[in-house]
Amino acid sequence: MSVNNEFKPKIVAFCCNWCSYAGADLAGSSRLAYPADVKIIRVPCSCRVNPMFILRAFEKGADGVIICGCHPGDCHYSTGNYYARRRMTLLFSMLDYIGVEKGRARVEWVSAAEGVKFADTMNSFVSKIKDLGENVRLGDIRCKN
Amino acid sequence: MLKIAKKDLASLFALIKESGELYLPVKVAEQTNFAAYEDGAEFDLDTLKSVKSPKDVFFPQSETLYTCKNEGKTIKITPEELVDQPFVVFGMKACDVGGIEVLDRVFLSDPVDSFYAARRAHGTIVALACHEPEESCFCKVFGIDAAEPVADVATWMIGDELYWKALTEKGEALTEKVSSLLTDADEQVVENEKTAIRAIIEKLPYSDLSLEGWNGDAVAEKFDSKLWNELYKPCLACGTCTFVCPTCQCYDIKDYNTGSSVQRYRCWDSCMYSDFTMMAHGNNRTSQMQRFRQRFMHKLVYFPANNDGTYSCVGCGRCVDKCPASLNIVKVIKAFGEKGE
Amino acid sequence: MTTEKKQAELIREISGVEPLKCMKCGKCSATCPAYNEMDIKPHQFVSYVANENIEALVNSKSLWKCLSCFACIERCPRNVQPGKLIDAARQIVLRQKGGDYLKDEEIPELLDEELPQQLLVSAYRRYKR
Amino acid sequence: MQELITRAKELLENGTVARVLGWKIGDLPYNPEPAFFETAESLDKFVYNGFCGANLSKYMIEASKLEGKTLVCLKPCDTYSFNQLLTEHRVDRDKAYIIGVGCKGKLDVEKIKKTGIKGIVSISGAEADSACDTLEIDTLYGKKSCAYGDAMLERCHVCKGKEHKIYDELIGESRDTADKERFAEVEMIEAMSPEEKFAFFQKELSKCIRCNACRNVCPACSCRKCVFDSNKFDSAQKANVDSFEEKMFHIIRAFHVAGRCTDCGECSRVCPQGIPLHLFNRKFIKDIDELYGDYTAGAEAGSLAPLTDFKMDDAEPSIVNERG
Amino acid sequence: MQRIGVFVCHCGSNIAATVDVKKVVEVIRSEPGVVHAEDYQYMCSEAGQERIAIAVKEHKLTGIVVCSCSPRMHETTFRKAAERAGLNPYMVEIANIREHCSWIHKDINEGTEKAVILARAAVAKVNLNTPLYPGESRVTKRALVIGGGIAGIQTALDIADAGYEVDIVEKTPSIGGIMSQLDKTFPTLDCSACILTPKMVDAAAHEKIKLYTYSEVEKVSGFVGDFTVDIRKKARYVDADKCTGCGLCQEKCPSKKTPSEFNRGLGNRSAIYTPFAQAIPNVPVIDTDACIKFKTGKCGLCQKVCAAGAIDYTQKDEIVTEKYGAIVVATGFDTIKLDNYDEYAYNQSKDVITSLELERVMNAAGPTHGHLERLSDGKAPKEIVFIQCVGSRCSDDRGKPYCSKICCMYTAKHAMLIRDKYPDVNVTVFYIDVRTPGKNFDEFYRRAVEQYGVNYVKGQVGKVIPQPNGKLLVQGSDLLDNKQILKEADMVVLATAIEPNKDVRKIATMLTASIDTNNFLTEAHAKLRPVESPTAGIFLSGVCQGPKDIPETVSQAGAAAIKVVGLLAKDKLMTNPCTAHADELLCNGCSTCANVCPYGAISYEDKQVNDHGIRETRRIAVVNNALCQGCGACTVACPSGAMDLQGFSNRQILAEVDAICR
Repeated sequence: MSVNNEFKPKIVAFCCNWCSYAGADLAGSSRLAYPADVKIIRVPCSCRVNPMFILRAFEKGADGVIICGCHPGDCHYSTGNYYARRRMTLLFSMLDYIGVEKGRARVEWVSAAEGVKFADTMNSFVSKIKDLGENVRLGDIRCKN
Repeated sequence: MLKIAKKDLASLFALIKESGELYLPVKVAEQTNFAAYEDGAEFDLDTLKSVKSPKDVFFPQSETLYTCKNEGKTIKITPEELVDQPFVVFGMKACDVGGIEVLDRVFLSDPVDSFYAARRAHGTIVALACHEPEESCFCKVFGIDAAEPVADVATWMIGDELYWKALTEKGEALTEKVSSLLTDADEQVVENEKTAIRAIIEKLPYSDLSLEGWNGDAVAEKFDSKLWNELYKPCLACGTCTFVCPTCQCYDIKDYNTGSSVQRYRCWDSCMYSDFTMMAHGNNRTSQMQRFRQRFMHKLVYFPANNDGTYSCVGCGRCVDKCPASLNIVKVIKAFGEKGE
Repeated sequence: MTTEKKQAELIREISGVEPLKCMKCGKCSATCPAYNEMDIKPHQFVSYVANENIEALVNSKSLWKCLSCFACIERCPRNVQPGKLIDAARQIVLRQKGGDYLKDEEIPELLDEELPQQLLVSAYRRYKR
Repeated sequence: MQELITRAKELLENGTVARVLGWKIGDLPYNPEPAFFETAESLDKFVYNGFCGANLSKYMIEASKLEGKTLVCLKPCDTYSFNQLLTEHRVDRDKAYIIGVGCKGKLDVEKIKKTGIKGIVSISGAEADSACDTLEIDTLYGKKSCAYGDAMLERCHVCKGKEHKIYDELIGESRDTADKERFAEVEMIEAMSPEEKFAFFQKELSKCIRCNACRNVCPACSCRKCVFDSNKFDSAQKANVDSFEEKMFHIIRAFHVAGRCTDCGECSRVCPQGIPLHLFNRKFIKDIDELYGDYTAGAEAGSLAPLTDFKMDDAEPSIVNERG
Repeated sequence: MQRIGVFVCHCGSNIAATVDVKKVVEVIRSEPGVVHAEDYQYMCSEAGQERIAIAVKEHKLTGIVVCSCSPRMHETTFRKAAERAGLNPYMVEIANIREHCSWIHKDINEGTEKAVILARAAVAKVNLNTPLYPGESRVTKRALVIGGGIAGIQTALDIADAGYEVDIVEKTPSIGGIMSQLDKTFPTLDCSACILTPKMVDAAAHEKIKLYTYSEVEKVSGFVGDFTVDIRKKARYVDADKCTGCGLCQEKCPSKKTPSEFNRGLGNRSAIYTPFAQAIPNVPVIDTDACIKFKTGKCGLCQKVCAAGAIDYTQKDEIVTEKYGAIVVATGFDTIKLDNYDEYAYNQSKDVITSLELERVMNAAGPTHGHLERLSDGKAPKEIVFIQCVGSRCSDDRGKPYCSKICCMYTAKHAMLIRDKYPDVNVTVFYIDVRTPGKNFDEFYRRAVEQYGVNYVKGQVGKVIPQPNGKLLVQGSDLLDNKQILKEADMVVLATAIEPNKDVRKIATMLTASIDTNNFLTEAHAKLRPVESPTAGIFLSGVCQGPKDIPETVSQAGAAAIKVVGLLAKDKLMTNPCTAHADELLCNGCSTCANVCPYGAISYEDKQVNDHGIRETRRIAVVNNALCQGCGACTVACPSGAMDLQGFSNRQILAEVDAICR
C-alpha cells in the first residue's frame, strides 16, 4: 500500500483545442482540483492524435494516456472525433490484445462547458492508473533510468 | 579426444555457466537462435542452422557506444564499458566460425573495433560438426570442412554422445574447467563420422558450384554486367539475407533520446535498404538494382580484392533458406556461370 | 424482476418490437378493422407493454380479436408494428396455457361468414400447435 | 501450367502484353522466384506449382510504370491485394493483363522441414495440375512423404475462397482448402489473461530481427518510404535493442494496414523467424467486422476503408474494456 | 538551434500563489535552447509585453515561451507582441500554468514541478517551431446564389444592397419559387404574391443583381474567394431582349394541354408559356416537348403573331462562365411523392389533395379562380378533413424521419381561411401533435379552434376510402376519446412532408458541400455556423439546410448574405497558416487523406519529382490552404507520414510528449 502511495504516475492528456482544452480551462477557473500528474498537450482536434504519439508516450515512460475531444456530433471540424473514435477503439483493442492492462489509455468526450466532467475524468483516470501501477509492459528500458 | 553423454549436456552447460556467460542455440517459439543460456531454456543442438548466424554474440545487432547527458549547459559523455568477462559460445558450425574469421578481418584490422575485439578476446568458441548437412549448404565451395570445424574446441554429436577436442589454448583452458564431466573417447568414431559427413557433402546439390571468374580482379566486368538488371527484380529490399548472414558486417550509428540522455548506438544495417549509407546529399546507390549488386559484388569481388582473395561468404545457405523472394547468392553465381559472364 | 417485467421483456423479445419508438399518433387504431371489438385498442397495446402492464393485456378481449391483418404494421409510420406485439402477447398466453387456445372442433361455430378464407388459414397456422 | 505458358506466349507474341510476371523455376525443388519474362523463349523457365506462394500484386506497382501491359498471374487471394492497390491508385489497371490462376493451396517448405525432413532433393505432388494429397519427397537421407495439407501455408487453411475478384481471364483449377476457423487463433489469444497475452507476444516478438521482410512483401505496405524509415516521427530506429521497438513497429504496421490488409498472409509466410504476424492484422479485421460491419479489403476496388469512414453511432473506445 | 526566451507570469497571485515563479525561471534557464528567462507580475500588460520586446532585441531571441494563462486567453496578445518585436508570431508558444496548474493545485511544490514540466514541453515545441506565414488569396467580389425562391431572392438583395454584385441562377423560367405558389401566409394572412412580387421586382431591377433564369449550374471549380462556375442558359427560343411580354404568343398557342407546373398540375398551360402572370422575367419559354413546331415542324404560330419578332426556334443552350468569391445554395424544397401512401387514396381520388395543391385551389389565379371546390366534380365541399404528418416523422422508408415544421401552421391557416370564407363547411384536422413554436403561432392556432371552430382531433388517419357516392370515408383515431372515427368527407387535404429539392445532391457534389442522410445540406457547425457549409465559401439559405417557414427563411437568407458580404468585403483572404501539407517525396497518392478531409481541401496532381535522383511523375496530394482548416485528420490517416500539420507537427507534438515523459 505504501508503495502505491508513493507512485506518481506520468499521465499525458491530449486535449482538442475547441472543447476539451477549454473544458480543462473551465476546470481551472472553477478551481476544480485534479492530480498534478496530468499534463495536457493541446492539439487542434482529437483526430490529430496519432497512435504513434500514444505509443511514444508509453515508450518514454508515461503510465497513462488520455485523449479528450468534443462530444461526437459536436466536433469543431464536424467529423474529426468520429475518425478518432474508430482509430482509438482499434488501437486500444490491439493494446489489450497484446496484454497491456485495460484502461491504460482512455478516450473521453469533454465539452467546453464540462469543467466538472474534466476534473472528474482526470481524477478517475489517475486513480485507475494508480491502481494499475507503473507501466512496465510498454516502454523502452533505455528510458527507465 | 574426449566425450560426454548427450544426457549430461545440461550439467556441462551449467558448469560452463559458472564461470561466465554461455551462448548456445536456444529454441524460443519454435525457432532456434543463439542466445545466452538461462536455466530452463530449451537448448537445441539438433537443428542444423540457427535462423540468425551466431555472429551477434561478438557483433550484437545493436549495442550502445556511449551516452551523453546534459548537466546544466554542459554535456557529459560516458563511453560504454567493454566486455571484460570470459564467455563461451557453444555449437557454432564450421561455416559460422568461418563467418567470424571474415568479421575478424574487418573489425580487428586497423582501426581495431574495440567492442568487437574485447568480445573476441574473452570469448571461447566451441564448434560443432554438422551431423547431417542440408541441401542449402555449400560451405565446401569456400573450402570449409563442415566435418571438422576449426575453433577453440571442436565437437561432434554422434549418437548419444558428444565428442570433444580442444584445439587452442583457450580450448584447453575450457576443457580443463569441465574435465570432471569428460571421459576419454575413441578417435576412430569421430573419424568415421567425418567420413560420413564428407560423403553427404559430396552429394549436396550446391557442392559443385563454381566460383570461376569471381575474384578481386573482376570488378569492372561483373559490375557492368547486364545480368544484374534481371537478377534483382524479385528482390523485396528487405534485410533478411543480411541479418541472417554470418559475414555481413555493415552497421549504422544512430542516436536514441531517452528523455534524460542520448544514447549513441550502432545497429546492423543492410545494403538492401534504401537508406543504407544515406548522406546529406542523398544516396550513392539510387536503385534497388545497385543495392542488390552491391551485396554480391561486396561478398564476391570487393572483399576478396581487399582481403587476399578471401570471399565474404561461407556458404552457410541461410539466405537460400530465408529469402522471401527465393533469391540468393547461389542463384547469382549460377546465373553468371550460365551466361559465361 | 417482477413477472410482469419479465413478460414485457419476453413480449419485446418475441416480437422484436421497441415500444419506445411509438410517437402516439394512433394510426394503428385508426387503421384497425377490429377496433370496435377491442377493449384495449391497438395503440394502447404499445403503451401497455411500455408500461409493463401485461396482466391486463393478456387478459384482454383484444388479444383474440386481432385479425392479424397487419394493417397496423403496414401503416405505422415509426415501424413500431403493434400487430407483432399483439401476436407476441398471444404467444405468451399460449406458452402459459401450454396448449391450444381453441380446439379444432370449436372453430367452425365461431366462424363469421364474411371472414376471408386466407384469414382462416392464417389463424390455424398461428394458433394451432 | 502448360496452358498458362501457351497463353502467355500467345499474348506476348501478339503484342497484347510486353512482359509476363510469373514465377521462374528455382534451383531447389521448392524455391521458384517471382520473375518477369519478356520473350517467349524465356517462358521455358516459367513455373507454377505449389511453392509459388508469392503474391505478385505488389510487383505491379513498379510494372505499372513500364511501357506496355504486364501479364500478371494472380491467385484468388492475390486479386484482393490488386484491388486494394487499385483503390489506392498504386497500380494502373490499364497496365495489367490479369490471368487469374487456379490455386490448390500453397506450400511452405518450412512446414515440411519442421516435420524433420531434411536434405530435400526432389518433391513430387506439388505441381499445379496434380491432384495429389501427398507430397513424395526424395532426400539425402531417404524417401519421405508429407500430407499436402500438413505442408500448406497457414493462410490456405483459412482461405477466403477461390473466387478471383478481378481478372481478364482465368486459367487453371482450384481446390477448396479452407479447413480451419479464420479467427480461431485470434479468439484463443483474446481468451487469455493479460499476463498470458503479454507473455505470448513478448516471446514471439523477441525473435523479430527487424529485417522488414513482412513490411516489404506486404501489398498494403506500399508506401514509397515507410514511416519507420523516415525521420518524420523519429521512428527510424532500425534496431531491435528492446522489445518495445518491435511492439511499436508491429502495432503501428498493423494499424496502418488496418482496413486495407487483405489477409493475404504474406507477412507470416516470409518472416524468417516464423512469427505469426498475421495475428496482428487478423485481430484488426475481426474488430472491424465486429464493430463496423463486415468488410473485406480488396473485395471490390474503390470501397472506402473502415478507418476513413465512420457512423454516428460507432462504438466508443471503452468497448474494449467491456468486451471480455 | 533556437534562441528561446521564457517569460513566466505571476498573474498577480493567481499563478504565484501556488507556483514558485522564480524557481520556474531558474530551472528553465538550463533547458537546451533557452537563452533568457524572466518573470513578471503581469506579462499581458503593456509593460509585460514591452519586456518581451526588449528581451527579443537584447538576446536576439528566435522563439518565445510565455508561461501564463490559457492560450485561449492571451495567445493572440503575445503573438502580436512578438510580431511587434520583429518575430514571426508563430514562434510563440504558451505554457498554460494558470488554468492547468496554479488554479487546480494547492501544494506549491507540486504546482512548481508541474509548471516546470509544462514550460519544458513548450520549450521543446518552440525548438521545432518554424515561422509560418498566412497565405493570401484574392477575392472575386461577386456572389452566386443558386435558386431564385424567397431564400435566394432575399440573400441576393441583401448582398446587392451591401454593394456587391450577385447573380441568381434559377432553373425554372421565373424566380419566385414555392412562395409564389402560395395563397396566403401565416400567421398574418398576408397575400403571398403581394409581399413576394415587390421583392422579385426589386431583384430584377437591382443594378447589382443579374438573373439567370431557366439556367442551371453546370460545373464548379476553384475555392473560397475564387470560384469559377459554368452556367448553362437553357434555350428559351424567345429573345429576351426583344420580347415585350405581351402574352399574345401564349394566347394563340394551339398546344394548351400541358399540365401547369406552377399550378401543381391542377390546370394546363400552353407550350409557350410563362409560369404565372407576374413571372420575372416576363419572357416566355417554349416547352419543346409540347410545342407542335418542335415536334412536327409545322405550326410556328407564335412566331407569326409576335410583333416584336422575339421568337427564335434556332436558339441553343449557352454556357456562361463566371467567377465568384462566394456561393449561396438556396435550392429550396418540394413536397414528397405520395405514391407509397395508398392508404390516403391520393392517386385514387381527385378530391384528396396536398396542402400545396390547396394553396393553388384557394388562389384567385389558380385553377378554380379561388373557389373552393372539389376537383372531381366542381361541387362545393361541406366536409373537409385535414391529415397532418403525411410522410413526416416516419421512420420507415416511405416517408421522412424529420418534422416538416411548417404543416401545423399552414393547416391552421387553411382551416381558418376556409371557415372564414365558407362558414358552412366543417373542417376536421387529424393531428399527432400541434407544433407552434414561433411568434404569434400558437395564438394563431388557437384562433382556428376557438374563433373559427375548427375541429382538431388528436389521432392519425388510418385510411381514406373513396365511396361510390363520391364521398371519401375517412377512418381515424380519436385518441382522447379512445374511439375510432369514421367520417364522410368531401375533400381530404394531406399535409405532405417536404424534402430538399431533388437537384441539391448534384449541386452539393459540384460544390463539395456535404449533405446529410435526408439530403439537407450540412452546416459547418450545427449551432455556431448554421448558415455556412463546412466547405469554405459555400453558404446555405432556406430549406436546403432544413425545414423552415418564410420568416425563418428570410432571416437565414439575411444571415447568409451578411456572411457573404463579410467575405467579399475582404480584398484578400488571409488563410490560417496552421494547415496540412504533404511531403512530396513521401506521398503515395493513395487518396486516404482526401477520404477523411471534411473540407475537400485535398486534391491530387501528377507531379514531376526528383526523389534522390529518381525522376518520375507521381500522383501527389496537394492541400489547398484556403480550404484546409487544420484539423489534422489527414495527418493520422496518412500511413507514410507524408501529411503533416504546420504549427502542430508530428515532431512538435512528439517533443512535447518527450518533455512531459522525461
